[in-house]
Amino acid sequence: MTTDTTHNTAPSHGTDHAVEHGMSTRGYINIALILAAITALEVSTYYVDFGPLFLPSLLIMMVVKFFMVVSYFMHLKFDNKLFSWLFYAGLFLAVGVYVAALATFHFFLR
Amino acid sequence: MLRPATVMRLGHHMADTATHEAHVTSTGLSNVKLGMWLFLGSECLLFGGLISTYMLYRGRVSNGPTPEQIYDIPFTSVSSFVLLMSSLTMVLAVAAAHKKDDRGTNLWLTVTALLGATFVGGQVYEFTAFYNEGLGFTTSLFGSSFYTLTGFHGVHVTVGIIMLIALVAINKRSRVPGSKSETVEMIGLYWHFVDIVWIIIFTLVYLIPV
Amino acid sequence: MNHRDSNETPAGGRLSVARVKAHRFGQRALVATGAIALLGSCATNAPQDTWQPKGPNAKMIDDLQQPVFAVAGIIGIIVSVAIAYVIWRYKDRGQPIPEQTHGKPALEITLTVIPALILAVVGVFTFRVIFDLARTDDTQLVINVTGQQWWWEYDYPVQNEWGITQPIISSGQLVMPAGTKVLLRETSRDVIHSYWIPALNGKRDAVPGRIHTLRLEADEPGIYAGQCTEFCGLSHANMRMEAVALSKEDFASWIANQQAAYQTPAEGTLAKEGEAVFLNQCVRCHQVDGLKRPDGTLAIAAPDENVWSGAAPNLTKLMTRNTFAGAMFDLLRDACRDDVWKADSAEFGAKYLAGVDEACLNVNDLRAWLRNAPEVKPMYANPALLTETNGKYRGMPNLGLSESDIDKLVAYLLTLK
Amino acid sequence: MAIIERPAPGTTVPALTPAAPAITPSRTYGALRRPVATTGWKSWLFTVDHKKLGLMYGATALFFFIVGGLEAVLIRLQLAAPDGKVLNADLYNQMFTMHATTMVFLFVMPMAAGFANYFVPLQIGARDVAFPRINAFGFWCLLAGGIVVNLAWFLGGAADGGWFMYAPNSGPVFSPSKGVDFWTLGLQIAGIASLTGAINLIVTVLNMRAPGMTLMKMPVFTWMITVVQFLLLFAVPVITVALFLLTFQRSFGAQFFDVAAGADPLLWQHLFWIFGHPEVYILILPSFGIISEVLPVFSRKPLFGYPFVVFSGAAIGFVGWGVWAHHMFASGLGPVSVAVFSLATMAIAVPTGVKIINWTLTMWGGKLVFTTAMKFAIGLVVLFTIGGLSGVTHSVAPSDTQQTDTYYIVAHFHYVLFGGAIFGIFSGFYYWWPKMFGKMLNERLGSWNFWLMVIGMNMTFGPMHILGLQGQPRRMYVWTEARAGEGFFNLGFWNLIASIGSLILTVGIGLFLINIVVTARSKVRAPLDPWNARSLEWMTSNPPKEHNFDSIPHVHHLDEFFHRKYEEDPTTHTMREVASAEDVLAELERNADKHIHMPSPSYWPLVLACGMPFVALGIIYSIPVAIAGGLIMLYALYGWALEPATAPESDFDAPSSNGHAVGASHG
Repeated sequence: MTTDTTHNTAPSHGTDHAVEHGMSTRGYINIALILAAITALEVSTYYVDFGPLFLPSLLIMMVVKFFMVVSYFMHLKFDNKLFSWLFYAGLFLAVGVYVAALATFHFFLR
Repeated sequence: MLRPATVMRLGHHMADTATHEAHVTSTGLSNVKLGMWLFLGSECLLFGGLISTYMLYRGRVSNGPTPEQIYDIPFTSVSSFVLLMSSLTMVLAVAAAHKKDDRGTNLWLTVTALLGATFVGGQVYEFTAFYNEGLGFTTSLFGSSFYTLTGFHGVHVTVGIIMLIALVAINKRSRVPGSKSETVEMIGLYWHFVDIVWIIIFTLVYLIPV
Repeated sequence: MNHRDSNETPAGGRLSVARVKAHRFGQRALVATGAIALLGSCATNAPQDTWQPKGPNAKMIDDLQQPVFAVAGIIGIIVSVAIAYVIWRYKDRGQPIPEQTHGKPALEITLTVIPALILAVVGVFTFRVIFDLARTDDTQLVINVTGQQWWWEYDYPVQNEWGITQPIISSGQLVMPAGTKVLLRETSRDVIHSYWIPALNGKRDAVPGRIHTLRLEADEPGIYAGQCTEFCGLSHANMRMEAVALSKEDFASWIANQQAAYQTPAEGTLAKEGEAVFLNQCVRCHQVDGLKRPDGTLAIAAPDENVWSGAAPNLTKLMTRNTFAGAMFDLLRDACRDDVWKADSAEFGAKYLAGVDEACLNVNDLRAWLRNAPEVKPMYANPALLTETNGKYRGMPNLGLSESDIDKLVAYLLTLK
Repeated sequence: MAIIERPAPGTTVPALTPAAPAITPSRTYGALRRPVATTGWKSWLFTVDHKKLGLMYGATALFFFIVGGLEAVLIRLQLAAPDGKVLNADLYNQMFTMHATTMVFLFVMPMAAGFANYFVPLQIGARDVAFPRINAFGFWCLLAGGIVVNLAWFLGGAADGGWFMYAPNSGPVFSPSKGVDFWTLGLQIAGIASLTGAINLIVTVLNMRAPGMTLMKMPVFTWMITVVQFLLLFAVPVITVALFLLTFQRSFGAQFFDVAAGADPLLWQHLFWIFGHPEVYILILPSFGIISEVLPVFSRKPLFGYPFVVFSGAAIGFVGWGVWAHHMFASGLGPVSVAVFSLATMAIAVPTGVKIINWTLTMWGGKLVFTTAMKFAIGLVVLFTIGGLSGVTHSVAPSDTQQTDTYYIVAHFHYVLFGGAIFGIFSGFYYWWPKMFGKMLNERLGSWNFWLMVIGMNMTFGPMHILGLQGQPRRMYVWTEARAGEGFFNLGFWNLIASIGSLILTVGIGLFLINIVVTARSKVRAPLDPWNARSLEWMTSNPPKEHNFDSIPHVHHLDEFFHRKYEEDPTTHTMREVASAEDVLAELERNADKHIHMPSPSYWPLVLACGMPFVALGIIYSIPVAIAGGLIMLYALYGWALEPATAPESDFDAPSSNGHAVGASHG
């Protein structure tokens, strides 16, 4: 771990805060609009045949939405990297072990 | 030698020590926020397990309806959209709290709680409809794992709503503007997490057929 | 700072001396390990010894594991000796507090890489054996094995090249031809069990709802002991198995006998009365192929209506087997049993095929079993909780047979050959 | 939960200025006023002090150690001879299930939690943990969970499915007693303790270090505890899922493990072992940490290769996530999965070996003092090596199919967990006892304690290698003469030896309990620095004051305390004493902080945890009881949420004590 901030650097973190919450209301609404648009696109797969692109496109859109919320709404993009490390460690482990476990059931070969 | 008498847990020392000593953490980050992110990292493993169980069992319908037969995609799309938008209102509440705008904070928190309640209401409606169509908790593996996964998510949303309402109540009694801004931020993180779990559930459970 | 990384500290110098010593100890350790291994292979061991393979699959495992045991033993001895040396050498004898050295990365990395390399070599061989043991394309005979609480059922599907023209259902002992690549297809009817004949191969779980395969091959005719090794409830300890390997000719005659028609006992004998008791009681669960009711209809067992797991051992040729009650008990008296178990491979077939006769029958255990089965083999802890299984039994219940019924039944069972 | 224990930087500052007084909840909302007792039982029930909670964790764990140990002795008595009659099959199955459950969840884990609670804040120079009330809540959850799991003994029989509780044998049909229900719900409650404890300790370690204490200057014990907390943080939710699925199946008719409905029993195995393998490291790493403190102290040398030990600990923690299926080599996963997990398992042996090498080299060239703590630490190194090497033999998957579920595995993990985890814990007892109670455990009794445990442990578990390789499976309530064989390796002889060994082991552990009593009655106080120790927890009184340090030390070195006492002689490079421990302490006291405010006691953690057993019993017997439990919890949460971590004066329900220093008088 390299995120160790020593004692005497703590006062400087007041300036971090300005960055942390730097996104404007307008920005949040833009993000929400993009999210809404992607959701609409996702739902459209139910009505329109995407052919072989169906599964990959849905998964990609899911991942994009996921990371947009995490990065902007949850501020991970602007916040201290330690928060990202902690959260992504859990996410990475979860994806890793459960995908591996499902693979032993030949889940992805069906 | 330090006199034991000076070791007090008394409030009138709180102000000066709090602003000087207690606030300085080794990383410069808030304890509560670190704790919340750790908790959310942990929750990934919880929902991962429930989602995996559902993925493994969704096609195993020995009895009763299959997913395709009962999912109402247009309805669920609307409630998903509602939950997604509650993330926007939540983030606006957090922004207002940071500006010490208590009125705005309370407004957006209330809207968020209402959107969340709409989502939960939709879920209750959906469960009832599914039950009437023959999918009970004990009907099939699909039923058991579907209700467990979405039920756990629903409970998380409900807990979030309770926290939002409680926060509005506490905020209204507070005489100090922005005094709860960190609490707002923490509940915000929790709320967004519940939202991203639903983003995954919506795709994996509802949109991708067996 | 007083943390210095000096290569010429006294401690460093001693280190290399010690390594030479350790090397010498290593050689001695090799000899010692060899001696222990030799001792192990000479002694008369338990029948489930995992270090005495009697077939190519178990041999493959043994060839892989023996070097691993040897290397592990040597490393263990090196570490123990090194620690013993340190304890003796650096004991506090009033020496000054030493320099506060914090480590030597080069030494550290070397000592990390060496075990990693050893393990990499082991890994390569392991990899090969795993895939060799998973092969199913060279199978010569298939036997379906089904576990349930607490016995194994062996089902020989039709395989004309082996003379199996109708399915044979047996239990208690797995009979197979020696020198033949047998493939077990395992499953279970209730909980997870595990099939394990240590002399022939490692274990493989029998999981309900899944079919797992296990290769078995015995070099020589003989009898090989095994035990269920996945905890499966109250009588897990009593769920044993025996694999019997016969020469190909003997196996053919065993097959022929298993498919031979049922012969009802002569009228007026005790055995005939026993058949009536059997029809009255036992046939609810136990099938005897060809057994007819007095009205001439075939008696068909319905274990699924009475036993939770849905099956009970098929008793058609009971006395061709040497065990009963999930191989918990022998059908042979001890002397006769030893005669079969200790027979050399040339004589074994004939002795085994002779089956069980009245002189050799282990009548005490059999009678105790018929008198009150749950007393000699725990099958449910609390009869009041049988409601969980809709009143169905977990294994054989106490039928409340009279002593005279038991006499008749024993006489009848002796005719099932 | 967004419960603020300490005000966070930046965001809440204005609320705390005197001009804008903070809310005093007791006045505003009328919740219970705060407890204030500083002595007597109340000071323990409502405490949030990490040291008191650490001792309570320890006492609870020690109690369950005795319970689990008695279960083990009964198991060995049953197996001493063929066809044992001490226990029947049903009781035996409950016994081995509960022995494992108790030892894993109710002894080793809480004991490590106890040491962690007590010593991590001291080692990093903090006055308490980050979330003191959550800390108290965790302890009460553990106690509640332990009680619920064991309650089943008196209510129709304990869990009988093995601690691994494989489906479908754990289902309502095959395990019809209520034992498994108590087990799942009790572990669920104990799991909350682990999860909250993990978050609490990680934040404490990240945020509350003394000035100058960078991560790479932290004592190895603190490091290992941190790794363990990360493992808990991510492993506990997995078992939570598994336990919920099983509870839903048993209590509400869900079909998760119902094969007739198409379920796959391997799902349980995966969920259990995804948790279960990290759990193995959760059990062993705290002890690795303890002896990484003890060995340097009694070798008078720093830990050899500190960064290697730290990173190998972290590597073990990480790779430990990719090896769970090695518990399932015989389960029928298919060759590809088996091969992958087999190789990953071999890989994890490397960082483990690194530790053994480092401990040995720590002693190399030192000035070794063989106190009891040191003996246990060296015992760990040797015994764990044996356990580690037998572990390597079954990382070879084909060889594992011969060994798994036999006594060879029992031998392996007892060398790892008894020889490893428990020897480490005992080392910690002897090392830290004077710090915790101000009195030193009797070294003479300690020596007997150690040697009887070494002999007993090797006699009990050593023969199990032979038993396993001779094909004796585990979890059998009887073994039979017919499969015992003859000659040197016959099962009868070695089973008897193992049983005799277990009695010797019992005597050895009994001596420890006697030692506790003897020490408690002794009037001799421990010196300030009895071991010539190296880390911060010794830079305070024995036992520490409630606020731990009069002034927070500034840290410049790994082994800060040692470097305040010793300096290097420039010519010989040996160390000479420049200050006594008393001098160092006096220096700290001279600069004592004027105002130290400590978190205040609280009723809510106890009340909240008390609601949980009601919920559990309610799920088993009657839903209204569960609802009542839920209401208790809601009420506790309400009170908790309104109560600030550090109370204003007006909050207390009795006059403040007259400044009596707390904690010093409890032995």
